[in-house]
Amino acid sequence: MTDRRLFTRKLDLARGAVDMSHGSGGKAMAQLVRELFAAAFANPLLDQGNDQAAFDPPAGRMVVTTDGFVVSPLFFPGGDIGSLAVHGTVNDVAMAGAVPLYLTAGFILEEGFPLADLKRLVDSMAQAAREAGVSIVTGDTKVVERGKGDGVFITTTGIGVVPPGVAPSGERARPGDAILVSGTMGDHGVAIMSTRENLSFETDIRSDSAALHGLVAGMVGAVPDVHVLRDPTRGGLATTLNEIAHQSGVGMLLREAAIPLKAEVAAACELLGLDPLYVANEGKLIAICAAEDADRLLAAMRSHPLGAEAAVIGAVVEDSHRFVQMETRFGGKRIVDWLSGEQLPRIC
Amino acid sequence: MTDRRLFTRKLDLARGAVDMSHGSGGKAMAQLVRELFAAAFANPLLDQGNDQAAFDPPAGRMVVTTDGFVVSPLFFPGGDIGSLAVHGTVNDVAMAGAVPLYLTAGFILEEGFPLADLKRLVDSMAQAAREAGVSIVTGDTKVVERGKGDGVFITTTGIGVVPPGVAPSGERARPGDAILVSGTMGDHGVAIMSTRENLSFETDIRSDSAALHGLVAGMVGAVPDVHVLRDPTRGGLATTLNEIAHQSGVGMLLREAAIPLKAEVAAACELLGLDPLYVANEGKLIAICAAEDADRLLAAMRSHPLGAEAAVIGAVVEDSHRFVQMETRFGGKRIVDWLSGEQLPRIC
Amino acid sequence: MCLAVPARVIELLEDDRATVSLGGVKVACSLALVEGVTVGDYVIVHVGYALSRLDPEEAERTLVLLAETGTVPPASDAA
Amino acid sequence: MCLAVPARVIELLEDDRATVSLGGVKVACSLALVEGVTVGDYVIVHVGYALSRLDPEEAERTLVLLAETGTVPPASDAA
Amino acid sequence: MKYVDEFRDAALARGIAAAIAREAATGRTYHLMEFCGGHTHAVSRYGIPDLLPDTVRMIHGPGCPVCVLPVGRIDDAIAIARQPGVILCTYGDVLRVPGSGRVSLLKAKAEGADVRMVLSTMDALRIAEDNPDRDVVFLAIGFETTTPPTAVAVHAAKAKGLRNFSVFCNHVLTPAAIRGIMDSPEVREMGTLPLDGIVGPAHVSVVIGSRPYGFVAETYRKPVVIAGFEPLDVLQAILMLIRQANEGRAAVENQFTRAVTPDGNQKAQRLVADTFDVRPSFEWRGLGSLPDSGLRLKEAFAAFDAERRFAMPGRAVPDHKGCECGDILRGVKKPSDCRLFGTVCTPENPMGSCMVSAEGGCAAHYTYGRFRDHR
Amino acid sequence: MKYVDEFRDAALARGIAAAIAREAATGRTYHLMEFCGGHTHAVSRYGIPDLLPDTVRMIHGPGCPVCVLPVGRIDDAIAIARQPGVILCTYGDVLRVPGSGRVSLLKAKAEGADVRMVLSTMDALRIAEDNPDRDVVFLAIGFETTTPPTAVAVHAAKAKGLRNFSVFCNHVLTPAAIRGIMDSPEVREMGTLPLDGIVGPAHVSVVIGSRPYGFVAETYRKPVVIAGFEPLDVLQAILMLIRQANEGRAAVENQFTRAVTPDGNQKAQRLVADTFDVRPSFEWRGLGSLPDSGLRLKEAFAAFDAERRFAMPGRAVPDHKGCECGDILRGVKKPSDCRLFGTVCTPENPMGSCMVSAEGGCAAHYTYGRFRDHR
Ligand code: SF4
Ligand code: SF4
Ligand SMILES: [Mg+2]
Ligand SMILES: [Mg+2]
Ligand SMILES: [Mg+2]
Ligand SMILES: [Mg+2]
Ligand SMILES: [Mg+2]
Ligand SMILES: [Mg+2]
Ligand SMILES: [Mg+2]
Ligand SMILES: [Mg+2]
Ligand SMILES: [Mg+2]
Ligand SMILES: [Mg+2]
Repeated sequence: MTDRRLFTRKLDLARGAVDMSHGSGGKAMAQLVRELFAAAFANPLLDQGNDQAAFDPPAGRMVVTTDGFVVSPLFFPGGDIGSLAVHGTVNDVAMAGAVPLYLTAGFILEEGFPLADLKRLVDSMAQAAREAGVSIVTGDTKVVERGKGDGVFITTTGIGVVPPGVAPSGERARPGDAILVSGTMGDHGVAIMSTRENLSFETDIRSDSAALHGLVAGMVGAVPDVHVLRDPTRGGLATTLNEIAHQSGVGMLLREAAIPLKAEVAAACELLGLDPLYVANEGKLIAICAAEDADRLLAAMRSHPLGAEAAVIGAVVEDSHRFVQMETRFGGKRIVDWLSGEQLPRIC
Repeated sequence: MTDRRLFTRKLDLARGAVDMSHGSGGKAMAQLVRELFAAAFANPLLDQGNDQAAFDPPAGRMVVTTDGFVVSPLFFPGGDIGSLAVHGTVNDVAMAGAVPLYLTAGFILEEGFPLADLKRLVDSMAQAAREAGVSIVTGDTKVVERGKGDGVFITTTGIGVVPPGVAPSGERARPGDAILVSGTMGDHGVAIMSTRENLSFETDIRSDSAALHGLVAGMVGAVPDVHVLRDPTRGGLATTLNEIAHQSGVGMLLREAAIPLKAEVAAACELLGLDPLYVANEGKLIAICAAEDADRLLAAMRSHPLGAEAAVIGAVVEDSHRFVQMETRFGGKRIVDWLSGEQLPRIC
Repeated sequence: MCLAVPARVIELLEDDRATVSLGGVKVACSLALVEGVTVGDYVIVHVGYALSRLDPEEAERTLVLLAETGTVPPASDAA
Repeated sequence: MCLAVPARVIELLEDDRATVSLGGVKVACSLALVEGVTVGDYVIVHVGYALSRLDPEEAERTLVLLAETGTVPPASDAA
Repeated sequence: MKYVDEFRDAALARGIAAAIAREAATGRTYHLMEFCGGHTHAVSRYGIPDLLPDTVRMIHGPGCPVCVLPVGRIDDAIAIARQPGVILCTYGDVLRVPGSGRVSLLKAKAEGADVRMVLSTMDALRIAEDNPDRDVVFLAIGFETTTPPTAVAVHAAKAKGLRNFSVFCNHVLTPAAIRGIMDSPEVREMGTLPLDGIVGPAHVSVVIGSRPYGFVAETYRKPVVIAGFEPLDVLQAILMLIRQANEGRAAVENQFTRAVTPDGNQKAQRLVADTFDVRPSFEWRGLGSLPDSGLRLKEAFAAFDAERRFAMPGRAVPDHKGCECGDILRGVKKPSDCRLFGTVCTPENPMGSCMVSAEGGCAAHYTYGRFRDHR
Repeated sequence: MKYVDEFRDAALARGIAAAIAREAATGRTYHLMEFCGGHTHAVSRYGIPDLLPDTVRMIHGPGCPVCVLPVGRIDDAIAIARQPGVILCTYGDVLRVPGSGRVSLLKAKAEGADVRMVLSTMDALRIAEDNPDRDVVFLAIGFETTTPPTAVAVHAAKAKGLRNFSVFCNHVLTPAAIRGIMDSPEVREMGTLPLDGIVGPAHVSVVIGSRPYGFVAETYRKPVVIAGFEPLDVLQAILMLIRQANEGRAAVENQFTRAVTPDGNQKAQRLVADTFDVRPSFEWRGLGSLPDSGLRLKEAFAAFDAERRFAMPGRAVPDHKGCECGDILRGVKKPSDCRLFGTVCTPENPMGSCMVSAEGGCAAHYTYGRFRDHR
């Protein structure tokens, strides 16, 4: 089992407790999912380990995905929990190369939450859905007592159809493949952090929260055989690439200089001692494709507004250690490891 | 608009606040859903107003539904939040006459929640899914800080396929139709209440939490044209019947003596001053069908273990006021109205 | 608000309290307002306190009376 | 732990504090540990405090030195 | 449920209903007031009007302590609950009653006040013991039934030396309310409002006995039948009242003999007398100020009296101008006579006292009986 | 970012690297210790080893205050945090350090303790002002860089008359640690461990100046070059150290002239001297007890000293027996020489001090450099 390599010690299911790292998108969460949820629920679809399950319904190939949204603050520069709950799930659908069709939404509201705020975020959610061309077709509302929630939590589920011949999946990265990203890294996480009371700094950075299925449609049109698509949300680019490397049993070699990064994001990270490669994105994707398809894919990405700053950032390499390495801007090499513990609280 | 009749005053979206009644399954929640969510999300599928959205996918007729589970306590006689999260959503799929296929699960965990408890409820969830023959095909985990959640919240989404010719829906109740229930009312809510610190009483009542799609399969086999199926969860039988009456634009006339009720449930309600018709169920359904189909439907229900105590409890009548009336056991008549405010806290 | 139920005392507890049963459902209640209650007695329980004993003989008498009143064949209707 | 960044003072605030800017990102910091800092100065900011002024001339000198060292054509390699 | 189910028997109900129909067939009408919310609830929930001839009309009286609690007192309770460090405990029925600006204790809770539902004064005491650094206030409301448990709690708190427990006392007295109705001009001047008898309190009488109603029969010449809260109890009491009326008698009779004696529970009465003083007057929502109708803690228990410990607005707040509760409580009008009924005023948005709790006349009619307005 | 990006220039880096390669081509090897975690971080994160010839070897020194904090002090902090009413504030780096039984402050928080991350002592003060009924304890850790902000907070608390603020002081002194390493037998007896120079602290020196390192050159005859934390600063310092070594010199040189002066920030130094006393000795994780190496609050600030205000276990807790940190810190061994490295001991489950924070030698190697062990 490869798990022994990834996780030093087994989860202490008898005496341990959940801590923030279990939800941070890093290794601790991967372990929780692997050793607890995946072990308990085991079935072929879940075992694929993607953010979405692709299944053959009575007819046609469809995908379904679900995500909970607990971001704090609820409103942030460039979005709010409502639009985020649409974009996040639309994107997980899109990362299967799919066209998203329907969303469901489950709300958990805290007693005392202002209706005006609720309306504001519900309107924003509706607008995001309209713009993305998806319908929120069913939902649920629960209210918990004051002090048992945090304003609003939203869980959305998305369903989509995959065009024939398209089958990106986390285990399809092959040595030689090119690794691309659709734009600058870390904008969302920095926008969230800038609003947090105890971190507060001033910046013009806005969350990149956006629905990526339009971009994806162009990409799979140009390169139907794109091997992997994934959105680097919690845990950022670094963690997502490690997930893929692990799933595909490959290594990666990135070029730091090629990774798009806004100057202000870099500065904010400098200030906080953070690495932007671990900072969350909500409107960016990673694509991995055969080297010979890379130019075509890059062109397709750049021709879409959400991929205007797309770039090839590295290549998949053979590596039994599954290291994601990076040639630094400075000229040396380093590992770009999984996020360990939590970088910062609740960004999605 | 019929809303003016149902809701005395418009929701105060400028200055109001969420309170417990908005999540209690009663009228306040119906209003919140109508005036806020439905208004914002408006689309033909959502507008059907069912607990699930039936849609025509690329091929074949499928349903998807979502429910959040915030029950307190997490473990209760006859189940736990894990099994409940499976049964509740399987049942909302089944209430479309559908065969449930897949579930998704989103977890919102509170920092500090014991892993042992988490494992226990995840195992229970897995077992419930296995027994129901559905797969949990994708999921999501979030962790919130201590004091921002309540141990565990689970949101599940279910997807199912509807057999051809089957199309139960809340707006299909017609005067003359028979109203049936599959068994005793209020078991779940009473089981939950019995465990609550400030109510604590001793009883052998266990939650009826169960997956009803097997029962439904038999029912739609016998009577494909069943008009309405719905599970009387939050708000109980009374509120659910009012929802249907309102949706279909009809009245109902129940016979109290025909409504199955466990003696202990009746006693517990007596003790707490509650009406069992408003107490939640998690393993019971309401069926409405043409009068001439009632015997066949009842026989099909009774032949299934989960419908052994099924009964015809009344009939749909013409009534422009959409009153649900009941001939009391005592011989008089009364209205069985929507739940107003909250009956008791967090039962699903 | 004045909701009260007749329940059977099934066990005396310390602190002048008792377990009572209503239709198989058991709850604790205070006996601070009543005197000499023993196991087997029926009490009227209100907001967690027994307000008084219920008199089984009087209950029987009322039921008999109800039955007599209710079953006197109403000559005009019964025809 | 000793993380500190060079930031430009863009505004003096009350309470011996200032707004500083790093690459367009603005934060407040304390001037309690430094003296005579004015707008336009660069300071080294650590855990919310300016630890000292940064000397632009020395920085320039270091960069010149780095450039000289780094660009002396390495005869053997350049061939 | 022994002593419950027997008193809900449908066959017996038909028999008593037939007897009522027979004996009421005198060509006259019978206006009978059930004083208690418990009776109002039974009448409405079991559909008793359908079992009665048209000549027998039930008037829903003021016997719902939640309904008659003045809005100003709710405001006071909310003001207490909002003070830092306070935990306000009360019975569930009270939580939803809107005070000024539609703010109820539940809303105050949603906004951050620590308001807790209890099922018993013992729970409130336990909360005080468990939270020594918090101020636990029990919002006490109710008639004579509910008063003794409050008294027990106050004595227990004193015995335990609890310094963080107090009671915001809103206990009221039934006979004073009956006297208030009897003294109203509409009832006194027989022409305006016919009142042919009163279904007397069930559990209140368990505590105070049947004697305190003597004045109704003696002074006001009205028949009283104390009745249990089960529907057969109510039906039988109606029959007994009709018989008194037919015979021209006015006596206090006891249908609820299984629980009510002439003297009531004297231990409870003594405890109440030792704990509370009668207030010179107290405001009843819908009825106005009534003399000698409310209780407050005795001086000896001043330390446990929230009215002495907490500042509160203490303002009187009038009901909606269009509210007809006063007339409805005396039987001058029916709920459906109120222009606000079912449109502006509903259980979700009560405008007057009778719509406030499920046991109020308007609320009971709305919740259980309004279909009758349409047939 | 001005004064940042210039010092990360790849073209200049290639030039300096070439100069190093040229000047280090003497047939000998160079063992250079970067004292600071900041340097360790820069070396690892920018991949500096790939720019150095094989003959230049960097030793990751003990200059990470989080790493050297003894486990027993973490236990003490957790014990304080768990006391009712306490809010424990500290810098984010400390939260994940496991104490005994793998319990970190983060775990204590998950279990209910009120532990808060702050970015500045000002935040901790504000929390104390905002929570007058809580006891706010600032867990102060760090070298001379981080000490003056703690001093400012203590003075501010005194000026504001805050009675609910205290400091659990774990500030330590850099020169004492360097002396500790120099005095270790492996370094003293030149045969065992070659140490050819020290990259001196950047921001510590901003505060204390370059003078305090004189003894290293004078007493121990080792070259010191104070360097900034940017990668070009480090590269240049390495070149300067190689030149000193090649020339047989041992002097304190300053590469970081843009921020470091010989005398440092005297205002900050005075404030520190007014606020703290040097402890006779203090334990450093990985190095053991070092004389005159730690600070505590002066008697005049006793009211703000958490060590005097709170009971705590105060127990010494040894590291894992197999941990080689002591040898690694002195350059006797490399992280990959430890049998526990990367298997039993990882950043998620650190067994020794060097794995505790991203700036520790083992952690930096694990996180950024372990691929080199496999090629
Ligand atoms: S319906 Fe409302 S406003 Fe009208 S009398 Fe009844 S309580 Fe008063
Ligand atoms: S790997 Fe761990 S155990 Fe080994 S020396 Fe480093 S810190 Fe100590
Ligand atoms: Mg997902
Ligand atoms: Mg996602
Ligand atoms: Mg994703
Ligand atoms: Mg639902
Ligand atoms: Mg909260
Ligand atoms: Mg649902
Ligand atoms: Mg449901
Ligand atoms: Mg349902
Ligand atoms: Mg997810
Ligand atoms: Mg909690």
